[in-house]
Amino acid sequence: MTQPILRPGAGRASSAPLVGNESEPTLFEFSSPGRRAFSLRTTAIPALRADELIPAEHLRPDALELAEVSERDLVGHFTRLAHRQYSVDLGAYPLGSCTMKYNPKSCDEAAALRSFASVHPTTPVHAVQGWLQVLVELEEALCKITGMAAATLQPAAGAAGELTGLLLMRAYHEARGDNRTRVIIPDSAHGTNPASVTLGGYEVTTVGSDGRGFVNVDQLKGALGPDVAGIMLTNPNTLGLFEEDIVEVARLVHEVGGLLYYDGANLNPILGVVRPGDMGFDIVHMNLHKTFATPHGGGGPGAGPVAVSPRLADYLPGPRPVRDRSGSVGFSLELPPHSIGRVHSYYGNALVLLRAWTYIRLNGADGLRRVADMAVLNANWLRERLRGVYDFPYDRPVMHECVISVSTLKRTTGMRALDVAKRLLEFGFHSPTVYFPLIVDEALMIEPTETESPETIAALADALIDIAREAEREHAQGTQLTSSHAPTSTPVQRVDEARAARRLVSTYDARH
Amino acid sequence: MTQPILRPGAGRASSAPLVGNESEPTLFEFSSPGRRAFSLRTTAIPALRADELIPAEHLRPDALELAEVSERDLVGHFTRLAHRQYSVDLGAYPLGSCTMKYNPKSCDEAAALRSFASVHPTTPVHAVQGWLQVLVELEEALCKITGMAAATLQPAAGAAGELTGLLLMRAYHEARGDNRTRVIIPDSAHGTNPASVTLGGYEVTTVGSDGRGFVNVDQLKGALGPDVAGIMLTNPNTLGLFEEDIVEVARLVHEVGGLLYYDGANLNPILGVVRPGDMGFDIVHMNLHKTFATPHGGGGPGAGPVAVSPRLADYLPGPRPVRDRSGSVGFSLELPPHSIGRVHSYYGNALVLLRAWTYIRLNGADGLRRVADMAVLNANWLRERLRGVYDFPYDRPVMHECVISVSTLKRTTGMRALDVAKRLLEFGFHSPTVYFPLIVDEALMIEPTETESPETIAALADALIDIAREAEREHAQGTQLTSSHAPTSTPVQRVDEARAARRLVSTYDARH
Amino acid sequence: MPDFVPHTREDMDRMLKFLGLNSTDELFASIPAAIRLAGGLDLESGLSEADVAVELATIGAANLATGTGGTGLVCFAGGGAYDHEVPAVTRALAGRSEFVTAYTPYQPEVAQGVLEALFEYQTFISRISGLPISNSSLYDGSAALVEAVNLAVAETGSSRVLVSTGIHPRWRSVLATFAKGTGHQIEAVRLIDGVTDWASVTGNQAGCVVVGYPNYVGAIESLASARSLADRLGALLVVCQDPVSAGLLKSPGTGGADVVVGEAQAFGTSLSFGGPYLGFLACAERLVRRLPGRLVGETVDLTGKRSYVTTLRAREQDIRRERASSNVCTNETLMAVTAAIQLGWLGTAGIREIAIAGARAANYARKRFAEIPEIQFATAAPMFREFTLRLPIAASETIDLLLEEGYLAGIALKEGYEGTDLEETLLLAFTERRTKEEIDHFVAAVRKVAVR
Amino acid sequence: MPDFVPHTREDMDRMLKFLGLNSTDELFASIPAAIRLAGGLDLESGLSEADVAVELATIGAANLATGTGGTGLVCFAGGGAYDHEVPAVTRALAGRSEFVTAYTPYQPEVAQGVLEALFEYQTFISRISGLPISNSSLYDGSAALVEAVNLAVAETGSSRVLVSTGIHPRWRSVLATFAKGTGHQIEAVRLIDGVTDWASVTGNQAGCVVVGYPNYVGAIESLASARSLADRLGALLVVCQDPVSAGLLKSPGTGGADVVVGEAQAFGTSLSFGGPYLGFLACAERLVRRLPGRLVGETVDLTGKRSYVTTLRAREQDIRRERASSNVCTNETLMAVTAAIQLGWLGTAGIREIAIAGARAANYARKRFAEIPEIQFATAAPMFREFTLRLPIAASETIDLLLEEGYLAGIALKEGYEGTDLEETLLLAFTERRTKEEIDHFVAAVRKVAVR
Ligand SMILES: Cc1ncc(COP(=O)(O)O)c(C=O)c1O
Ligand SMILES: Cc1ncc(COP(=O)(O)O)c(C=O)c1O
Repeated sequence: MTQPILRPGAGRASSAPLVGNESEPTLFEFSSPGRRAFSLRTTAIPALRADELIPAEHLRPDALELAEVSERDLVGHFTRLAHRQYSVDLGAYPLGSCTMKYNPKSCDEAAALRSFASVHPTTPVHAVQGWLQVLVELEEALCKITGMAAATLQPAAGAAGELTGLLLMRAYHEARGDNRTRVIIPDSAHGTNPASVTLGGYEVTTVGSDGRGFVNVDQLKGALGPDVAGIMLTNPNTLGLFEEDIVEVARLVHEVGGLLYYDGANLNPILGVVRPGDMGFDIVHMNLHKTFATPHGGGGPGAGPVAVSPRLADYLPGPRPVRDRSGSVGFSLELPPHSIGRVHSYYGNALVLLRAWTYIRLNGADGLRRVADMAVLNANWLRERLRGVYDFPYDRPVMHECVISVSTLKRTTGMRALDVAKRLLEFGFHSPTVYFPLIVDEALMIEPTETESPETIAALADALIDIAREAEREHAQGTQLTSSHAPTSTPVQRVDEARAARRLVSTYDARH
Repeated sequence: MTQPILRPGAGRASSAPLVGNESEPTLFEFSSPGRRAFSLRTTAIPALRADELIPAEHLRPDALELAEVSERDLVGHFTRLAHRQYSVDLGAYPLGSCTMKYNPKSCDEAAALRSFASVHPTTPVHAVQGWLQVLVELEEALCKITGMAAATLQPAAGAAGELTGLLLMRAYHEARGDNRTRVIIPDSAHGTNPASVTLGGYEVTTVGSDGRGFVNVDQLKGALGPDVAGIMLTNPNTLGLFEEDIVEVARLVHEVGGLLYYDGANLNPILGVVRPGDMGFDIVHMNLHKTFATPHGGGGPGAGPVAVSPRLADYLPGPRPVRDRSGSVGFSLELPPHSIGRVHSYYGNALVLLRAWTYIRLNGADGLRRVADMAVLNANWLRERLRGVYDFPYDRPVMHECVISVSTLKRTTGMRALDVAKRLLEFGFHSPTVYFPLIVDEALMIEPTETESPETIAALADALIDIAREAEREHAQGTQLTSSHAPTSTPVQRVDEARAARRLVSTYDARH
Repeated sequence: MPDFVPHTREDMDRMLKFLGLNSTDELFASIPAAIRLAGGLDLESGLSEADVAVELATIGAANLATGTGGTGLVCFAGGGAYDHEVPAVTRALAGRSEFVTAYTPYQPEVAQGVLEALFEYQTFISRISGLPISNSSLYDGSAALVEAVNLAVAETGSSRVLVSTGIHPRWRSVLATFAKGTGHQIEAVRLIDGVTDWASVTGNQAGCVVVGYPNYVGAIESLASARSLADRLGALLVVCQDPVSAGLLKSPGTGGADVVVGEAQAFGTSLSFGGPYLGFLACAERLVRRLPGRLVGETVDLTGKRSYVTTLRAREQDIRRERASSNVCTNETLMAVTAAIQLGWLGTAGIREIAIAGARAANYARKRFAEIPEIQFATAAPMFREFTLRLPIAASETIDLLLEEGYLAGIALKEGYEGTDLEETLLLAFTERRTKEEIDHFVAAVRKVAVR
Repeated sequence: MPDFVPHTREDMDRMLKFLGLNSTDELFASIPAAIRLAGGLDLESGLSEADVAVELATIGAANLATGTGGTGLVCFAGGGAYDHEVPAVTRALAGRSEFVTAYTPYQPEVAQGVLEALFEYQTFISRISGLPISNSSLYDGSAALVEAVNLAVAETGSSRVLVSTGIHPRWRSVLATFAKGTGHQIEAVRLIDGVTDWASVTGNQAGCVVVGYPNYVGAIESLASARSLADRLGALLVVCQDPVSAGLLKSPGTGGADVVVGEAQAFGTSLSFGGPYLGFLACAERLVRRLPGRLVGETVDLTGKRSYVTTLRAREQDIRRERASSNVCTNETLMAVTAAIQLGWLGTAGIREIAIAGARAANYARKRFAEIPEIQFATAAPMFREFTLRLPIAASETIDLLLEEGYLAGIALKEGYEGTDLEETLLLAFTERRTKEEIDHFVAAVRKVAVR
């Protein structure tokens, strides 16, 4: 296309992404002194001057400059930004370990209900019985799903859940006068696990994976000892494989007095199929924002409830909503006898919890099981279509996601996992997760989720195959790989990450 | 960019416009037997078979096939369609005569209020007092704005308002035993005016414009006579010019017993400045969807209330909401004594009327006047920036819009109004209205509206200037004009309109 | 007061200066001073968004909205305005600002979103009506009826219009109003036991015959008899269809309709106090050049890519002016897009499901009412999802009394049925949103207030 | 039951066949039979969207939500959760599905929307805090405080943490909980007349000093004295800022803060029963490599076009694992985008306007309460928009009684103030949404219930 000849000043006007690929200026560049969008209630309160209200020494000497734009420019700006943003609602988003499923729109409406969304968190208990009912019922449902005895809904995301779980572990051991110092983590673990272990005051001991992709039981045995507080496992692990030795692992860890922590960030494949409690786990965190209908919001909010076995229930954070035993109200708050204390200012990310409650009500037992079935079916079907084109490092049937490798293609054509990911964007799909788990070379971690249709999965597989074939063809022809500089049709092309770090400009004010 | 190699079946998956320019398949192409999105209330009503409910001869033998898609695919499809659609929220939309202003988002919320949106139109009067209050207050405000005595809110759009107005004209004359047959319309009139005249049972007499762009008063005098029921005028007219002889025109028409009809589709420039009633008009329709905050919805809905002078009030459609005189309720319904009857099944496009009420409350007298001031300032400022580049057929200061011509450029470079319009899309602006009014050769009718900032107007002017310069440069170089085949960066390029008409395919079923 | 106009004082001054003006008043110099408004508009000052929201909440509290138990009136009123399910997904998609804030798709290159959605809408309506051509929307059911009659009269050259009394009485009113302009002769044809008495029609020509399917009082009329009358008179058959019925009933197209019109509010639009609603109009292929309103057609772009565009534009007012097939310009596009989304949500199974659920609810309620000897059915004709009751007290009184019990208890037949045996009977309508519990309580409440 | 999974029976069979399987159960063959769940989940069956909506409406009716006169409780509670104006435009833009349904911007080429919005958010927070670096969100105020303390301890090497009792008591609880893992020694520093008694601090080193600005009980603390204490102890100064106060008060950055944290729910997020909220954290340039959470930076793409990308990623858990500066991964991006929109809506004039409106309302209410001899102010320190009352009856009882009058009458100080003179005093907060009329009626209602 012929580039329109835009003058510098034209950036301030309405360049629309639909019809051009210009950068969208920041809000600050739209700013013009005196312009405004806001209006406030008429209060009839005497309009005293600032220095009549507050001692002058505390007052700022200058105005706090934000931006001065009209409501119209505000809307234009953020609408144009939205048009530069890929999202689940636009197409498939097979990021492994992220469970980018489609979330029912009715959950959005639930979270917008005034009778829930406009409640102040300090409202007395008898005036928030509806909220407490939702929280208690959600806790009960999560316990049934995980096979645990009780749960806290306070943690605001998975990582917060992990740290909460580790503090529960610590409280449990300390209550028995047992000072343990290490927590075992497999090398395939998600990065939050080791980071949380450190914050929980433990040392990380890493154990490797065996040839099947499972925790190496021999290494584990060697690592276990009386100083081990517990082990953190993801199951299915980040290779998408169910840890077949889990019962043995549980036995070994329990034998040395350790606890088993289940990283349940990706609960999709086990819903109604198997429960962490039945595998022998003592502590489970869940990412409601993955499995239970909270869209990711570009990176959050989430909710990371932690469910525990009976022996840990007394340590849960509190106060926590419970069915009232006195009978005067339906629900009340209770502090568990050995509570570790609060891990959130209030009840956790309440509106996210309400979404999860709604999603569970909508799906019910059968619907949740169907989620598991189809999430796993999709992952395996996708994987099987890619056989022979990409490498299958641990070649076993997978659960909700699969990890493939670009190793051979890299050797033969020079194309890297990153190139595949970038090129895929031009086929109308978001990229898979790349270079994770760390134990797979040139990894592409693909989680199709249950909400994508077979037609979509087939098209995704076709696109991945086309990318491989393209690289082979181009390599054979000795031409530069298209994927090596893809994408070129996106709002921006590959960005200079090194420059961003080298010359940090993280605010508009730092630009100049 | 290198086109991704998409297989035919891949259209069924999630090709996203952000990252490719593929066509979006229709919903029917996503359909797969047995897939579903819907769910309904649990009613516990006995599930009788169809033939137990309705005589078999009435039952359809086959299923009514619509489409069978998941909620996820439904969302993906319509979100991708939305990303192929320009809109005010994305950028400036200077379509002349269409008043594509930015509409406050709070009006959307007003129209979504359950206490208004979920009311059945046959609910008894004493249970809809809130609605009637809004309707009566809106009628009063519109009368104050237009300088008229009473109004009907029933017409669903401008054209419906016109026809209603003409039927009022007819009823008025008939009531005095006066059978008139002709209605006068200037040649610059909007197409709905003559079409409405025909439906009103009148013949159209067209009068020309004079050199200033105004109704040719001499021609008008010649056209007037005792068989003239009235005249329909737009003022400012479709050239954006205020008819300076309006008082004289009114006198002339009234002299022969005719009525003056005001096409108030574009009320923006006269808000608080001048009122049709004071100009001598008897009937005024307004397009609330242009002036008063209803976004156009891709072509509707609208609302076209008609306000009248005292002598026409008794003919208004009814029943109509009024302040109750009995005192038992605040508001009631009343049938004007000589009502022409209903022109809408219920109260008109009520939620559109509620938006208008809200917009008027938000702006108030001062705000509305500011709308007029800035709409007119923007139009004149834009026009002045284009002087010397485009032709100014009737070179006078304008009101809310200006009509410029590509005549000279067409002669010198071959570039037509249509080409300018299409090329402008690539600069991130919607096109102006083209080839209207009919009395201007190669017309571009530009209405910037008051909600666009000077920066945006300047960028729009710059783009129009760049397009002219580009054509001159390319013509001088003897190369093909870029504008002649623009746009090329849009989701589709110029479409084959002739083919659409020749081989009519207006449904998916006609495709095959 | 909020300010939706971006211009600062400096902007204004700079712009005025560029134009050689000293004040905004001078912008209006071309308006004769004598008629200019002195003193500004006689309206209150503007209020903030928050102030207006508070005010609207107060005013809205004076409306009784429909809802489910506890949250509003349980709705048994229909008559062209139905309390159907609208899922969150329809609201979310139809509310997207790209659809909401676009104009009529004049520039197809940047309007494929609305155009393709309308193409889908037209396909849905064509299948529902059983006719190959559908326009892309009209104001509402009454407007669609008026347009259909105009089309038929233009096609046949006869302005005699035979309208069944089973047509929505308000639509008949609207038709009568507009006939004052067009000069059509509208003749009402009476109902006997809820079904049109076509046998009472005399003469041997007419422009069109208009029948409801099912009709306003709930009866499923025989299209065959209307069709044979139309044939005899050389008229077109215009059918007013309840589009929801298409999930269960034969389509009017297969029943011989030339034109099918109706109200499609049922597909995703809220009750909205009567508007904006969605008029649909479908017709036979041969009538396409008389079609009122916009029509979207498929075509290709310069590169051969599938595209959509408004087509056969020469029918329309902006081109044909006084000889246009209709004066319609702004229509109800957003509601048509909404309907396309909602019909996509319902799908093949869903449209049948809501149709049969309404029929089952009506059937169930009818059985419950049949147990009350003081209450009679006004007609015995086969029904789809609506029926009329004759009660010991007037229908309008019944409705008033039942408001207090939490019900919108239907529609009292009056206007359009004056002097017939249907006057002051109660028309009830049922949708998939009515539960057994609601109906049981409602029947009990009706007995309580009406049988004394 | 709705079905969000698209697979039809045929899809399933076809896919299973391709995999050589006979049933979905076989997909789970790798799970030992002994631990598989027999009999399915012990949950009820799924319900339709409409059923759940009806149920939620019923459950929600058991909550007393805030609102304006008649529509809900008039809210005088604050304490980090404020009843600020949220305009329709913020809801409309923040609710766009492109923002709502995106993941963390891992692929910047298709994530410029979220990235640029976060860049704007970071700019706003930097200006509000008066420090050059802001991350792109943390869970909430308490989480931001915990991260700031961790940062300070890591930077100074000292784990002694001095926390003013003027910090939100629940944030102090959360800090105490997480200190069990990190081993920080948290020391509470008491208030005297609402202001931190830094003079009571002994010793000569610490990792950080934490002060509220204004603090939880409403007082505007002197940052200078906290700063000089920090200097004396070699500690970092962490300020918990009410970001709304920045419209009127000096920024903590100019007051010497090394790290500023706080709760930014006030900027466009509803009260939400406490979450999701928005924790912010800003710091001095030299501390950027210890910054927890994501940071967006500006850069260019291959063609030199301005672009945004998450940067200094080596700080984060997915790269540095057990040596990461924090474990945070999912944060509160959508709330940060919301705040960027809301701050754009407020603008330079609006942030000052809401700040001064809150201060005026508090000042006005204070004068009204001063007229009631039985009611005392718990502190005399200068305030911004919150103050505490000592009433003849306990604050918690007052609140209960006033619920029935339609007020959420503030927060009763208990947790975190046990045994102090502030225990059972009533903390009141004021925003731009409180009118004179509401305050007048509220003061009268407080007198009615508390002065007997
Ligand atoms: C396996 C695993 N564990 C833990 C997490 C951390 O969860 P969050 O991002 O909610 O903190 C994630 C998500 O990114 C994950 O995939
Ligand atoms: C001058 C003028 N008159 C009449 C109309 C017709 O109004 P509507 O489209 O609402 O029927 C329009 C709008 O298109 C117009 O611009």
